[in-house]
Amino acid sequence: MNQMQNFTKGLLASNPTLVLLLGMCPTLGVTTSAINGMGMGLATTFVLVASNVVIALIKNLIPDKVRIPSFIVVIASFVTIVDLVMAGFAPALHAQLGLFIPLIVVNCIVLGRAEAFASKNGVLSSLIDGLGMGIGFTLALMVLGSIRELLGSGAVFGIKLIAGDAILVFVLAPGAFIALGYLIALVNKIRKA
Amino acid sequence: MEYIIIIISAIFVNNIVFAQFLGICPFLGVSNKLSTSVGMGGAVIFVMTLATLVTYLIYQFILVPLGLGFLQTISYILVIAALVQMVEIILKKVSPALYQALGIFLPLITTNCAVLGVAILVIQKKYNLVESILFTMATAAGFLLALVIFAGIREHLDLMGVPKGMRGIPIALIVAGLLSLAFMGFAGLV
Amino acid sequence: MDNTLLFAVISLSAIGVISAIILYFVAQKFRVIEDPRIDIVAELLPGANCGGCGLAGCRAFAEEVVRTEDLSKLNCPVSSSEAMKQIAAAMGLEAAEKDPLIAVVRCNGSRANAPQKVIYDSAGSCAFAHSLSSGESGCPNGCLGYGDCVVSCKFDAIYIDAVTGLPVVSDEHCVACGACVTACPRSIIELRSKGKKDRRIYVSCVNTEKGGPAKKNCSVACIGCGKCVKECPYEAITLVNNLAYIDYNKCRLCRKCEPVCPTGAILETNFPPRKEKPAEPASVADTAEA
Amino acid sequence: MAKTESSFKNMVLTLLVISLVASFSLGAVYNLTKEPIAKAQQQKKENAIKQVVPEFDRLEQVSVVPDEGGEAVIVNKAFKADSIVGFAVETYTDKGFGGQVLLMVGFRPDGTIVNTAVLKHTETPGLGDKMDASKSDFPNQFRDKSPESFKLSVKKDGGDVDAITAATISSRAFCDAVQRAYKAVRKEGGQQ
Amino acid sequence: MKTFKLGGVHPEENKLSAGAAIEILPLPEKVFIPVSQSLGAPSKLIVEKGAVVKTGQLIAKGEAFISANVHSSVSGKVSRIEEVTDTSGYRRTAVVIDVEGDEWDEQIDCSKEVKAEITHSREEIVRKISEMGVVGLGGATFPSHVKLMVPEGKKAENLLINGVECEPYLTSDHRLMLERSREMLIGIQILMKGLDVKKAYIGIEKNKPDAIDHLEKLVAEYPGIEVVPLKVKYPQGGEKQLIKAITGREVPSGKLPIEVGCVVNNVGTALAVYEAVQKNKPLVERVVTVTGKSLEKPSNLLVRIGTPVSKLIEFAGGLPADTGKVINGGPMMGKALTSLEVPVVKGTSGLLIMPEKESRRMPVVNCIRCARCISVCPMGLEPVLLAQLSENQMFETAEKERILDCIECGSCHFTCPAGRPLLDYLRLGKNKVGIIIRNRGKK
Amino acid sequence: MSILTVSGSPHVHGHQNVKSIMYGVVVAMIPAIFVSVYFFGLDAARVIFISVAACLFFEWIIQKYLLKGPLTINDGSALVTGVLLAFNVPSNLPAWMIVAGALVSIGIAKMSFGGLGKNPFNPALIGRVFLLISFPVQMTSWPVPKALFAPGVTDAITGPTTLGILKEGISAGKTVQELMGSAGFPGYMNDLVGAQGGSLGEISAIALLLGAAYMFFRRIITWHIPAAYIGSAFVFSGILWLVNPAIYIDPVMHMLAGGMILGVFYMATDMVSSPMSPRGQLVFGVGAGLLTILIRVWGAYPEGVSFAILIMNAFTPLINKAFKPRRFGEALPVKKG
Ligand SMILES: Cc1cc2nc3c(=O)[nH]c(=O)nc-3n(C[C@H](O)[C@H](O)[C@H](O)COP(=O)(O)O)c2cc1C
Ligand SMILES: Cc1cc2nc3c(=O)[nH]c(=O)nc-3n(C[C@H](O)[C@H](O)[C@H](O)COP(=O)(O)O)c2cc1C
Ligand SMILES: Cc1cc2nc3c(=O)[nH]c(=O)nc-3n(C[C@H](O)[C@H](O)[C@H](O)COP(=O)(O)O)c2cc1C
Ligand SMILES: Cc1cc2nc3c(=O)[nH]c(=O)nc-3n(C[C@H](O)[C@H](O)[C@H](O)CO)c2cc1C
Ligand code: SF4
Ligand code: SF4
Ligand code: SF4
Ligand code: SF4
Ligand code: FES
Repeated sequence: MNQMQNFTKGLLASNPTLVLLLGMCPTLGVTTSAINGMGMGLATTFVLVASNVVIALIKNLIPDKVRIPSFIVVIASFVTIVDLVMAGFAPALHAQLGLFIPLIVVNCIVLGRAEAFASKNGVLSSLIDGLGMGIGFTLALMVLGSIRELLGSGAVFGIKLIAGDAILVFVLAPGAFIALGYLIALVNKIRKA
Repeated sequence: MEYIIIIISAIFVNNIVFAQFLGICPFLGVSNKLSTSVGMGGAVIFVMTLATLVTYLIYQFILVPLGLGFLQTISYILVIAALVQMVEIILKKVSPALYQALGIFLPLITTNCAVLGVAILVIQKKYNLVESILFTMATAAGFLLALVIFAGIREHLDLMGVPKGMRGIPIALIVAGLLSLAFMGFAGLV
Repeated sequence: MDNTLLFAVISLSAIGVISAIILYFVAQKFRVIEDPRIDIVAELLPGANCGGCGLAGCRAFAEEVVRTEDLSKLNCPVSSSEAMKQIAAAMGLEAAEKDPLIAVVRCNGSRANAPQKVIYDSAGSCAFAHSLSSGESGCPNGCLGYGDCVVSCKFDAIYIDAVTGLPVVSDEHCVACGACVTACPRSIIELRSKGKKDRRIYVSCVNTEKGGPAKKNCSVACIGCGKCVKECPYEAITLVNNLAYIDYNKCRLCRKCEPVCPTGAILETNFPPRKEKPAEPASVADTAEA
Repeated sequence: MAKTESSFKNMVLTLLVISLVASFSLGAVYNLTKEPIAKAQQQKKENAIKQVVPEFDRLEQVSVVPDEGGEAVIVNKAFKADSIVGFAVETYTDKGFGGQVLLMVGFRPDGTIVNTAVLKHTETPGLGDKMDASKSDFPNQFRDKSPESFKLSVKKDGGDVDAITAATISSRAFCDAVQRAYKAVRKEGGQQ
Repeated sequence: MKTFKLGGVHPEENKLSAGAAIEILPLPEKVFIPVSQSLGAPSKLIVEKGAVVKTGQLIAKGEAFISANVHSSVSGKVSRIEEVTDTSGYRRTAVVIDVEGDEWDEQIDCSKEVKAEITHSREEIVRKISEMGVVGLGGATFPSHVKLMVPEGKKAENLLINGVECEPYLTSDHRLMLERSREMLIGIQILMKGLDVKKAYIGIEKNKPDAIDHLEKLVAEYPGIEVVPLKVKYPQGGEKQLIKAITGREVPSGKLPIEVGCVVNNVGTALAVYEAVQKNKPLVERVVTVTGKSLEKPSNLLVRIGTPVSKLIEFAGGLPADTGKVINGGPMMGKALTSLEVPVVKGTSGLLIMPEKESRRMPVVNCIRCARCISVCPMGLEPVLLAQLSENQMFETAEKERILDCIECGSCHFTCPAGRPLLDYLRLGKNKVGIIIRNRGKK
Repeated sequence: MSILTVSGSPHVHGHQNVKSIMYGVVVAMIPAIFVSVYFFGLDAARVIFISVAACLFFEWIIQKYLLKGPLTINDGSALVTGVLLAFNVPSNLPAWMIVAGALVSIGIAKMSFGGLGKNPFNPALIGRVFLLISFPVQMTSWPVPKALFAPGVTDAITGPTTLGILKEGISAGKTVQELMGSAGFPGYMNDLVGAQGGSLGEISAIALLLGAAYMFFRRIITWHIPAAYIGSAFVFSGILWLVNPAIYIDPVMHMLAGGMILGVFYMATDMVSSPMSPRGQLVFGVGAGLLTILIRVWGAYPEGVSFAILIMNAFTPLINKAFKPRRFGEALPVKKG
């Protein structure tokens, strides 16, 4: 696989959220608005790329039996770094994303890529893989966030597009599930067609 | 009374799946069959309670005194991962029957953000130890409830036959959405 | 170095190391031996859990492989022989080279060849129609056309042709898992050798009635006249119960039998058009191909 | 490079090393970000205070335990040239729809409300979150009102406050927090 | 009024031929006698092509425990032994006899005289019934002698005679009870003796008041026999329902009536038993109702086994032009025929001719989960669930949900507002579950 | 002779079909439709028309272009959903919101699952709850009823529902007796006839009961769910009322006010989303009754019928598994209690 494919596969063909169905919790939890989705996506992307790179670097030093714990420690470190940095420099967003930042640790995408890709591939490939997957994740979150924000508060990225009453459900829990459900159905249809 | 409020709130009003968006992956993953969903729910109750207990102690007696709040995430996840693996190994040996029933779900639980999420939540909510354990068990019970209802509906849908394009995850998410819509009726109960 | 840093390093390392040590000893003490090769084999299998191998899913297949350490009696029809070789290699065994097979529908009782005699008005299931009566065409052995085979196929390899009302197997999609063979209540589908260049010759009929009754219901029925048996130079054709059968292991695709059949019950697929003689009155053979 | 073997020594060692490195770097990052985080928090609070009281040059904090019990309320007395120009009260209520709501309420020395700012809430987006000034005009009705003449409860309950439509609970909670702040200010010397 | 409690429906009765006295159908030129006509193991053919047979002569022998003898129903020459289409729609082996005269086997007492005195012992009764090829004429064609051999450790207490005839249209049992009542009552006494029971009940639905009156008058002369009028409700004739209605007992799931001390026989069977035991007459003829709204002359005919059904229809006025369906049996449980050249067999209780416009089922739409099928199921099953399980090939679950308890009464399909082919799928499922269980037995 | 048909038995069929059942429900709703038009004027007719038209349209378009299955638009089920959705909203709801509700009812709650019979939740209620949560303001401003063409009152006047007045008042510390005595409180008689604020179909208990009687007569519904629902709600609210009549509403008022009658007879009985065995139906009814009172008394919403039914819908598959009909030949169940 060349590096280009390696990068683009995460965008649609094996998009972590819409196709592999990983990391559903942040996907549903933070996408009340497009900007939140993007913030979460970027934070995750950073963790993905950084941990992919580090793991690709040290993969041979780690005995098999402690592979997973080691990976988790690496990932958790980066998550904590993101957490701290965000709290310091983007406090508003940090407050919005709340609990879901530390939960990046258990986001199946991150550990999944570490296991499935970084632990078997070189540094560059792992970096690109992480980037592709991260951007795919970010895109999915942004799309979902935009849909929910548009329907639920008539705006996208905070810019009011529709005047009048919005459909509140979409910023609440049921709307998240329903919007994601139809989004995935749509993506399935596109992929099969 | 306070305890009852915590329990009702955690099970119904702020149900972990329908309102808090935690543990969605296993919720979607192991809800195909009623029997597995009960097994998974049981495993989650057990692991979650144990994990909260241990992490709570670590937080209160190591991290807080030493001013190491920022190590919360990393130490929690380490402990949880080790704990789950330990439970798995021990179960396999000590009670193969129980392992058959619960064990296969244990690896799934490590990456279940509900466990970590709840461990962090009890700290955020400033619960004491008893409240924490109660909250955790109720939350996990809420998870079990959601899982069982959901599995019931999905088994039913499998028999009825859903349109092709909606089969699988999409319809599962729609059902989850409608369920959470219904559960909004519990709003304001506590 | 300030205190926070020191405490952080000490406590986290302590948590890490203590977990590792405890885990290690627990693992030692409570070790349950499970052959690691099971996981390896399971990973190489397709994971379709189709049951085509006769076992309860892919994991069961892997366990069976490891338990018996013998691949000759086990075959996953879905896996490519490539994958089977890999499994064999992982096990340190030789994989039996398998002849690629494909599902073949041995009935040509299309709406035109076997006209409708009664109206069937019940559940759309071959198995039920079979239990109720001999079917709309009256042939007690022929295809009923309600698609139990289609439903059984996990690989979307069969569909019912809208014109003929007969199932059609797609060469690319069929993995010869045999699910349709089991599903058909009339044992019409057979797994046959895929043949060189996908060329196959077979008797497309399973009717065991005598010539007269058979012909009454279907114009392309095998009437058991035995002409093909005599024609075949390789003794590949046998006649049992008024029905000819071509053994694909013996058949060398010489095409001699096809023209002699008086009813056109023998079908060929993927052969180039015949040169010498003009073709027999249009057989419906073409419809049997995807 | 050959893969490291899974021996006990190696396992413990690897984990030890990784934990060491991880905790060390985390500690370092923590030290680096400690200040910005604290500053950001401070900043947030100061911004809120600035929003709700007239310009000042010095703050003085007192914590006031409400008469009816419950947690203490922090009153920031704002001074300009050593004379009090206002009170910024960090107040709270537990009656919100989603639980606790934290407000900063500013008063002039005479007890009239200058402005309010929401510090933290978990009300429903689209409903209760309209208590935030950026989302609706609801909080603006409190400006320049004196709680003595302006009854701090929603109209449904016989007060003077126009509730947020379909979010009476949140509106009540808001009033409750403001009321608590006002009482604290009264205690600390604010008068009519 | 007695009846069974659980479920049940009430289809339009349409007993068009209730007033038509039993007529004797003239002998056909040819009869086709299928070799196997009863439940259980197939019988073994003992005549060859060319053989000359008399009426009542044995032509196929039931050798297994559950199987029955078959006798020639006419005299003449066996012209062929070949496969003919039978009521199943498939071709099965049958003896084709060219009719020549009507010469009965010498041992048969052909007189019209009613022989009331029962001289045979229990063993002889059972042997006679078995020899004469008597099978249940209520529909299941279960060899009757087997029912009399009560298994070790069980005791029959009641004999229930099934005169319910709950199927719409059919009237053959009704006419039998009116016209052959004395012979039937003696038959019942024989069965009572064979089973060693003191009590027999004849269950008759209220829609046959004349039969109830008639028999109630007569039973006084026959000690131990009692007529029980029953509320009209389908499928009261099902043996489990009948037992419940008359005795209040419930046959446990998967068990036979003898479990609750009951044996059920049809009125026609009782008559056949009378003829077999008292008159030495094998089962070579039976009463068949030929009916249908468009039929010119709905009739009850006494027919020789093996007569093609086309002859019966001819006698009843010929096949109407708009015929869309011909049913062997009643509209609830009968089998649609693919051809009119199939022979009448021991189990043929009626022929129902349906006009084209009534012959197609209503269109099938999605199940609306109305639970009507559940509420009418006399076995307390969930037909909708069982049908879905069967459709989805989940036979193990279907077995656990007791699919085998289904008596195939068709009430569920009858009542389903969505027109779901529930019973079709249930039959399929029962079939598959049966195979699974048998395979399990092998292992 | 024409060509013969073969089919499995039975060969005859009963008289009920899906269409007759669904149109039976429509007939049963006619009295309530008249009452709503009487009290809310042409607005009510407008809402019903838009809702029905939108439901039919969405069902048709989804069947035709997305599912590509047979068109069953005239089977009446979308019509029932349409009327019931209209019954569940105030008469002054903006048209586009009604259409959105219809889209959710038909598109999400029904057709996503494959159409009639496959939906686990009651479509009309999903539509209503969706609207209630999305547009709380519009969904809770109730036009004041006035007799048809009564002079002098403008359309714009809105007032609370019976339950709204009580809930609001009780939480403000007033007693039930004070509230019921206050001016503007509808009272038992008006609740019975329909002169109260509320969703347009729920106001008149009498009209609804009339329709329900018709459905019983036609055997469209059975007594199990309604009896268990009303029974449990009555008993539960009765116990609370006996404990403290000042803060708990009396059970009769609970029955007459709000959507109780509409929900019990027309929505909880929706066969698609309720349990199948009689025992299961009793459990369903009891559960819904308890939840309704629970939500009415302690929840955020003054009315709990919709949520209660939806929550019980969620449990329906489990109830179906747990409460099987009594099998023939199984030991008779030991009578409990
Ligand atoms: C999901 C959900 C979220 C809600 N959020 C709020 C909220 O944030 N604030 C609030 O006051 N009420 C909230 N409510 C409660 C109702 O809107 C309640 O009826 C209302 O607050 C009181 O009614 P009123 O304002 O129309 O008088 C919520 C209800 C639900 C179901
Ligand atoms: C395998 C088998 C064994 C049976 N054995 C007995 C038996 O021993 N005694 C008996 O009275 N009936 C026996 N029966 C007959 C049934 O009780 C019943 O009468 C028969 O199946 C016809 O019933 P139906 O017409 O209601 O279907 C047996 C039936 C079957 C299928
Ligand atoms: C649904 C159903 C309906 C039946 N109706 C009748 C009936 O009306 N009359 C009858 O004699 N047998 C009826 N039977 C057959 C009886 O169950 C039983 O087999 C028969 O009475 C036994 O007597 P036999 O062995 O003499 O035929 C019915 C069976 C079933 C399953
Ligand atoms: C007694 C009865 C009650 C019904 N109640 C409802 C209802 O509350 N909501 C609804 O959308 N459809 C209702 N329907 C119509 C129909 O069942 C509904 O559209 C299906 O749920 C769609 O699959 C009802 C039908 C009947 C026969
Ligand atoms: S066509 Fe038959 S053999 Fe081929 S894949 Fe499908 S089911 Fe298997
Ligand atoms: S091949 Fe067999 S299963 Fe397939 S349609 Fe024909 S009869 Fe049915
Ligand atoms: S056919 Fe079977 S399932 Fe249907 S009603 Fe009769 S006994 Fe019940
Ligand atoms: S009677 Fe028909 S529509 Fe009703 S539940 Fe049974 S199968 Fe479904
Ligand atoms: S992201 Fe929450 S469980 Fe997977």
